[in-house]
Amino acid sequence: MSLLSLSPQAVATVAFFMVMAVTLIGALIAVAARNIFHNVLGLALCLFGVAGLFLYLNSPFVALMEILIYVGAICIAICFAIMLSEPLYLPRPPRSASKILGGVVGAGLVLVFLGLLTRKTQWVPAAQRSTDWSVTTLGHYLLTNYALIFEVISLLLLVAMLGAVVIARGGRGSS
Amino acid sequence: MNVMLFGPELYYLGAALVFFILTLKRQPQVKTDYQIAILLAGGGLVVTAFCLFQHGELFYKAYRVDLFSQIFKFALALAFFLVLTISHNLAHIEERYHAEFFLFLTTTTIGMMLLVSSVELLTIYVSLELSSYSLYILVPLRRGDGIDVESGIKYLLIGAVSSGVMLFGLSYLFGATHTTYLSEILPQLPKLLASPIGLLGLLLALAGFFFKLSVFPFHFWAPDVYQGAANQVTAFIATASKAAAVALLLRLVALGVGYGYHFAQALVFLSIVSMTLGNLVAIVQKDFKRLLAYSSIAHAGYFLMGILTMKEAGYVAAVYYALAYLVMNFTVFMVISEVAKDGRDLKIQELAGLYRRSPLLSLSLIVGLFALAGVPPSIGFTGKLLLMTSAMNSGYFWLVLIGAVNGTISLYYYLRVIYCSYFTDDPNLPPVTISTPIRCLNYALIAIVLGFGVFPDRIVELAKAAVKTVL
Amino acid sequence: MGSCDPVLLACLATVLLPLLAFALIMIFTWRRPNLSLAISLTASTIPVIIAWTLFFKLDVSKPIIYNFDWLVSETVKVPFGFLLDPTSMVMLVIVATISWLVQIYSIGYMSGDPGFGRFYADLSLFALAMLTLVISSGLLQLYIAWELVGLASYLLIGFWYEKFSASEAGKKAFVVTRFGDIGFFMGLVFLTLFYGSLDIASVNSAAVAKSMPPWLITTSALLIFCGIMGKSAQFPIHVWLPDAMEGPTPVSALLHSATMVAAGVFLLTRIFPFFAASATAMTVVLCISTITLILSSTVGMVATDIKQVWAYSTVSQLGFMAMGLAASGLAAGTLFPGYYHLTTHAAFKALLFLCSGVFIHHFGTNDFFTMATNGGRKLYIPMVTITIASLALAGIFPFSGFFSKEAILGALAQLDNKMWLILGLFGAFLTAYYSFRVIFVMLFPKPGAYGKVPGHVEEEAHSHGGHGHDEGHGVPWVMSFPLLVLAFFTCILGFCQEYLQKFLLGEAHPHHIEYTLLFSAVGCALGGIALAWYDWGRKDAKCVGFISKFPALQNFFIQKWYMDHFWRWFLNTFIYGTFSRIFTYNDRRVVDGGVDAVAFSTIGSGRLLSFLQTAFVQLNMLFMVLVLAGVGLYLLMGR
Amino acid sequence: MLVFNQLETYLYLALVLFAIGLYGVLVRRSLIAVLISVELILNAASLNFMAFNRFLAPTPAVGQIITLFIMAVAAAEAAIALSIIVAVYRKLKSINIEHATELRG
Amino acid sequence: MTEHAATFPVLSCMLLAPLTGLVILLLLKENQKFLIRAVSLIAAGVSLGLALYTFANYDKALGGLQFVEKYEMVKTFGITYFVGVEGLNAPMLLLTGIVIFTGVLTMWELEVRTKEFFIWILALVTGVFGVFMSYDLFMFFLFYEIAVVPMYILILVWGSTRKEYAAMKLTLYLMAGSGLIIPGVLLLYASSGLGTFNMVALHGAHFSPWVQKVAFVLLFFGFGVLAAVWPFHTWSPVGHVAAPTAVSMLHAGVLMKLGSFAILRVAMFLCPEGFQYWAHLMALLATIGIVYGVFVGLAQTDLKYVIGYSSVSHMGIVCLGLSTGTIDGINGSVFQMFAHGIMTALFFSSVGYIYDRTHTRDIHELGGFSKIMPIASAFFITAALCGAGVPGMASFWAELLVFIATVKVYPVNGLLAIAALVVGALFALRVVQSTFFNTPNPKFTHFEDVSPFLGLPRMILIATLVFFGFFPQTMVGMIKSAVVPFLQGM
Repeated sequence: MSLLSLSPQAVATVAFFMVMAVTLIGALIAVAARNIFHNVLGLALCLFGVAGLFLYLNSPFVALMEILIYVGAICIAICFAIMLSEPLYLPRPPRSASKILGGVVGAGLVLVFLGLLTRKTQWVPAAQRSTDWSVTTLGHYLLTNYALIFEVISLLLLVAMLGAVVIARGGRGSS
Repeated sequence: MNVMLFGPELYYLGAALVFFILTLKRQPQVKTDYQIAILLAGGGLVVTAFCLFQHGELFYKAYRVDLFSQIFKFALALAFFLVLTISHNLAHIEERYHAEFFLFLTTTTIGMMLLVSSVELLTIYVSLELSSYSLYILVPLRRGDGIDVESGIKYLLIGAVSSGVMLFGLSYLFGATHTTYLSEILPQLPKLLASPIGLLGLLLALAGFFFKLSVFPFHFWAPDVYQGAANQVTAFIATASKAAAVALLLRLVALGVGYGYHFAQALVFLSIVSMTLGNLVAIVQKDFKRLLAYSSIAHAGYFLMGILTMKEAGYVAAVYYALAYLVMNFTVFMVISEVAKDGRDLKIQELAGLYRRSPLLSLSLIVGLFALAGVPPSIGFTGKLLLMTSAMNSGYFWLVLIGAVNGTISLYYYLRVIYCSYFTDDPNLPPVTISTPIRCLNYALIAIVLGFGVFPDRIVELAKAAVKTVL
Repeated sequence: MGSCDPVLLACLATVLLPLLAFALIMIFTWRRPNLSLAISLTASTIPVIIAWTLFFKLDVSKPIIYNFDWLVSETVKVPFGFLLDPTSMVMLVIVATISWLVQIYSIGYMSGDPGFGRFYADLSLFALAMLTLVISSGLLQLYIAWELVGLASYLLIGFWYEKFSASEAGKKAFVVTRFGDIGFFMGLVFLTLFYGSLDIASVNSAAVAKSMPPWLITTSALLIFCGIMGKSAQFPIHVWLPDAMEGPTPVSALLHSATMVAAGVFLLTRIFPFFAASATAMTVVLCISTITLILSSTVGMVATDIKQVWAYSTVSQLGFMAMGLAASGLAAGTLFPGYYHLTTHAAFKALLFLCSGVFIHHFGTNDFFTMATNGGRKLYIPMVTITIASLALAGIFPFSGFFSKEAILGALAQLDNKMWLILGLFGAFLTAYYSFRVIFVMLFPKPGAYGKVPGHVEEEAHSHGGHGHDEGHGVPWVMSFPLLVLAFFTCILGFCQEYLQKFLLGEAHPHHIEYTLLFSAVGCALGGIALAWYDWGRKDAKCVGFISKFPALQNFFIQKWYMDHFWRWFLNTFIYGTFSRIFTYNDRRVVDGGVDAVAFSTIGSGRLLSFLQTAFVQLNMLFMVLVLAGVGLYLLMGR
Repeated sequence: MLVFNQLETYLYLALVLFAIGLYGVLVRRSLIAVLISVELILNAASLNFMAFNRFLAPTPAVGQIITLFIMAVAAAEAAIALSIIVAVYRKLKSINIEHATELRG
Repeated sequence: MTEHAATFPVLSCMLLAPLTGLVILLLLKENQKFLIRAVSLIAAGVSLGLALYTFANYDKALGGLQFVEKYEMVKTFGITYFVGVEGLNAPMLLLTGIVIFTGVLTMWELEVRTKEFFIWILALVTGVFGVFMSYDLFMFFLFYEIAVVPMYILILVWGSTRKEYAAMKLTLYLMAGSGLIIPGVLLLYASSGLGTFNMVALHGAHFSPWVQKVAFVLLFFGFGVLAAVWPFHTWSPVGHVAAPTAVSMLHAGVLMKLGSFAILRVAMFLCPEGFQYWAHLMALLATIGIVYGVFVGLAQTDLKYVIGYSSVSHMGIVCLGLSTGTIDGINGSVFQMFAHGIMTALFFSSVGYIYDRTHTRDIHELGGFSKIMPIASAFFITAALCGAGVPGMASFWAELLVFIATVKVYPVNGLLAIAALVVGALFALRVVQSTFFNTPNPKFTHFEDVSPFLGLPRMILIATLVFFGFFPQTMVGMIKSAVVPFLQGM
């Protein structure tokens, strides 16, 4: 009952925090867990979270794409790669404290730095803002203003595919 | 839309298609493939030269064709062609992948060509990635016992992180300016520089190009990749890739005249550290390509010297030097690939007795290295001096002083190489035979390096005209 | 200055003919003795004729000056020119004549020597330089000739260069005289800068005293005197002259007794008025020349090498001349006494050397005890002429030395301080003693009695150098002819005093004969001869010399007052031992070491920096991030 | 103002993601884990773009398109990276980044 | 400075002669030795002839720059090909012509990699000619470096005695000098605001005292390295020892003069105030160099080391003369450059002859060479005497002028330098004595003396020395015609 009494905003806020938590926890798992498989799962979790954030940012289409491409393609590919490479049962080397310290310092510095800057910055919205969020417009843009990139991306993907094939096959073929 | 505007890109796209078809063949025909490749490359050179004086805008102003871009496209086509001329013995790449090698080389060339014409951030990013990814693939394509993939993965990691950082920076730029078009960013530049996040975004965005140019501190990939990649691939990275990076940096920096004192100082710092570090570390190298990698780091510092002047003369010098660097660096790589016929990594000592084994190559080597060291009468000397002149004209006395002292340091290791090739001898090493086309290539390169060094006016005027189009 | 002026042509011929000879022989004919001889002799005969002709025919009571621009910079203007005045005319005659005689003499002396052509080339070079020196119109030109003379001396002393001692002596001569020349050069520089002209006529004029402060005149004069000390072998840089006797004897006769060493004294006379302007300088000259006189006389007493004896004698006589000039300068006298002694000395000392040369040539040794033992007195012409020359040297009437010495002693007597006179007389005494020591030993040899003579070694006569001789035949006429000519001059020059005086000074001073002085001088000379007779000549002479009564002193003299030791020590300790070593060490370690250190530290820093490129890509990336953060921080701070 | 309606929220979030990704890149030994971290970085950038797109940009399509392209690029990158990782494993028998230490100096 | 254009491009021909020779050599085969030598000789001969022609036909009364040629090279940066002759560089051009001509003759017997050798030599000479005739700073510097770098290869391949070390040291040292020159030159270029490298035009620009001081000190030390200014001289003995004969000749004879000439031509000409500010330092370093050179030379036993240090000392004299900034001093200085160039060439060519046969340069091991090869010895002795400052040789006059000028301006330095002459004589004669006098070492008695053909180059050198020793005004008048306006300009 009490749940119902919450305003939509409150619900959205709570949900937002949950999404945020999912994102961050996923990200942390993705980098902190020692089992590589857990990392992938963490990544997937994080990506789901990001997709959720995209929803909050008014773009269900991109959120969907996020899940499709990232979770559906990239994570799976990573899983395959894991299976093709190092067995999981191998003993893992212990963590190195100094390395972690370095990582924390490096990443922390950037975090604090950019964080402070972000806080200080006064973000100014554009004077005239279109409210056209339709996917149609998106498609229109893709085929007009961004047509070149669109084509280049296709080439890029082709190159990546071919390259992946060539490289992944290469070692085996020669032996 | 005028097809001629997009001519080179289309041509190379077609070439890529041809190579793609070639990859599909079951039985590799190395010789035929190579002949096709060199023909296509030569054709590309012609097409690019033909389109040299095109100018216009394409794709809703995301793509700009002007003398500046066309000169660099020509340079890229030239590099592509030159690298193919020394690809007649791709000893370290399996025969069945030769067609793929040509394909990826073509795609990376396309990427760079797009890069030098792009005036929109996303286009820049994507074409940068296109050129990079093809190279990521080319590097581990080499047949080797581990350093090939090691260098490949290191290249990729550093590249991925750099481009990630760049992208992150671009996002801030986007946030600050609400646009991805350089032409629209330009009017907002003062505002951008006034806001800390904009400034930092710019810095982060430059990271990707610094990575390409192997400017300190984004230089770490260079030695490993130079050493680990096949000689021809390294040659391409060392020539075309550098030229493209210079072009883009120029375009970005030439956007506005008022980057301010501190921005320039930061670049001065990077320039000084780059050249000093590169030169100092190069001294202790034993592998020739690795040495050249450090030399390229040092040269990145020199390029910055021209760029950071933020004046026309500096840009002209930088363009001139980029073209010069392409030719002279290639001269050295040609020697490497001809001497190391089996595609191995060339230790400096393995150059022993080169003057006897192939006098012509040893001459080319000397000319190339002296040019890199900035010894007259070479294109490198003139270029370097023009860079320093423009830096001095902008008041960077200490930068010039340090640059000049660095020239001395660099001479040390170039001379060590010359020492090996010219003085030491190892009777076990066989003579190096070179084919007639390569012989002609040698003569041509020597003539270019020396000729344009003494009579640089044409190139300088061309560069000046080109720079005028981006200002 | 028409080029057809016969006098000018004569001057030019005098100078250029030897030059031509030198060049021709050096470049073309040095392998062909006879041709070389012909060239050289021609080139030396013509100047003799010219010199004598000019001497008698030309009126030089007013100096004749020819000047051409040789080099014109700003402050430095060097003319090339000739100054013919009495002083130079006399010297011109002396130099040309003796040089000619020596060339004739050398035909015999040097015959068969492999370097015959070279010898004549060098002699021509010397003639060129010396003649130029004599008649040059400016001090700088004189200096140039002066240096060239030194060069010729160097070449001739080291003529037998295979002999270590000869080449060493040549080097020593050159360097030591150079040492003095530096002073000379500095003096010239001072004159150029503070006076502005190096023209001899102008330097001698009264204008000098007006335009230069006295201290500067003194300094310049003393500096120039350094050059004179070097060339004329004055204490303490006389050490090269005795060693210079390593050269062939004709060379010793020509360069190291008659002409070249006299060039120093000649210079002193040349700019006598300039020197006379500074009493301080003159006093210094007097002191130094007196020390030289005494020193070399005492050393001459104990030498066993005949040439050494004459060498020290030369040193002492040069000192004597300088004394005379200095005394004249101080007492407002004229340059005549010193210059007169120079003239007579040139004749009799050349004669002494040439005679000794005959002996040396004949017996193949320089030790006059050995010569005597081997029958030196049988060579009549040289024996007679050497005795004449010794008498002249000792200052016995009527030989020329008597007159000139007496003139100098007269000048010394004019000084207030009589100490100088006494020292001069003492020098005369010693001179007589050591010269007759030689004569008596030669005339009355006592074989077997010389064992105790310090320095003398009983030895077989050995062949000298490689120019052996045929026993049996007498003295060739080419060698005896010069002896006779010189002996003639030795005899008559004494009676030309008034003529010369008139020629030189334009007026003949009435000749006062101060009998006290005269008798004391002759007495000293005779005393010296008597002592020599007592020690060496009489039948049962002990042949050890009176000085052996004082072993310490004798040793001191035999060691030549330890001057050679001093210089050797000086050279080893300071030049080689200190400066050279320190500088070399500094060069190797500090300067070059510093450079190498820079190079190595560069390489080292390269090695150090290469560790930045670790194999661990993440470390590199961390570095990347940190630097980027740093740059970002800078940008934001600076904004 | 609602927290999810604020630009800064997203920016901070993206920044944290970026930092975490950077940390992973700097620390993780497994090549695959590093790749995962790189993906995080790219996502952080995408999030930034989307956020700016939502709150500041004049046309909302641009940011979305950029994000889409980033995804495509990321996919391509992953494909290449993974294939190289597999090749690394074949040659070095390990995907531990610290085992690839042949090149140095 | 007035300029008189050339009716015929003499200077370009002088520059192109070696270059053409070089290109022809490239086309020849290594085993066509005679042809190779002949081509090199002709190339050198043509340059020498043209140098003589300019020297003789330079109109002293007219003065200024003559035989001027000007072509624009790079408009954007104001680079022109601007060559000319005046009293200062005419002697240098002549010197270069003589030394290269005799150098080629000296190396006539070279059998190892003949073609390459002459190629590099001609390249080097092109650079030297270029420096001496250029009046454009950029081209000046370009030629300067062209002249310096071939040295590395020449020493490395045909040298001896620690050649790797020496070649590297020499080249790096000189290039480090360039490292100072570049900022100096560019500072002048930039602060003139004229946007031209034309030296004559830059001379008219008014540089601030600060710029002048900084630029002068940079240029002085940068060029000073090549002129072996103390304490930057240590490359010189090492380098000379290692270099082959003709290279030593060219290097000590001509290249070192590039340094001093450039100090005069660039540093002093463009930064007169800077010169005044640093002149005392210059004089001090020069004096130290003079004294130091002779003392260190005294302790050396390697013939070439001795000559190397004597060069340090003699170049000190050059520098000392420059530092006075007076007509006499600069006259003497330039004259000394010329004289020392010829003299050192003679030195090295004589030593080279002996070394080529005996393969030793240790003065204790040699000895009695006057007996074995009288002519070769005579050459060396002449050079040594010239080095000791004996009159009748060109260097005497030069030293005379310098010393007098120096005593006037810096009395103490001048007197010290004069005093060093004694030690200089000592060390020259010491070498002569132990090498050429005394008893011959039986090991070497079978060697033959210089043949007339090989004697020819040495004779030319001696003749030059003697000619200018007897007729100094030929040279001094020439130099003076430029020095007087030069100093007025300052």
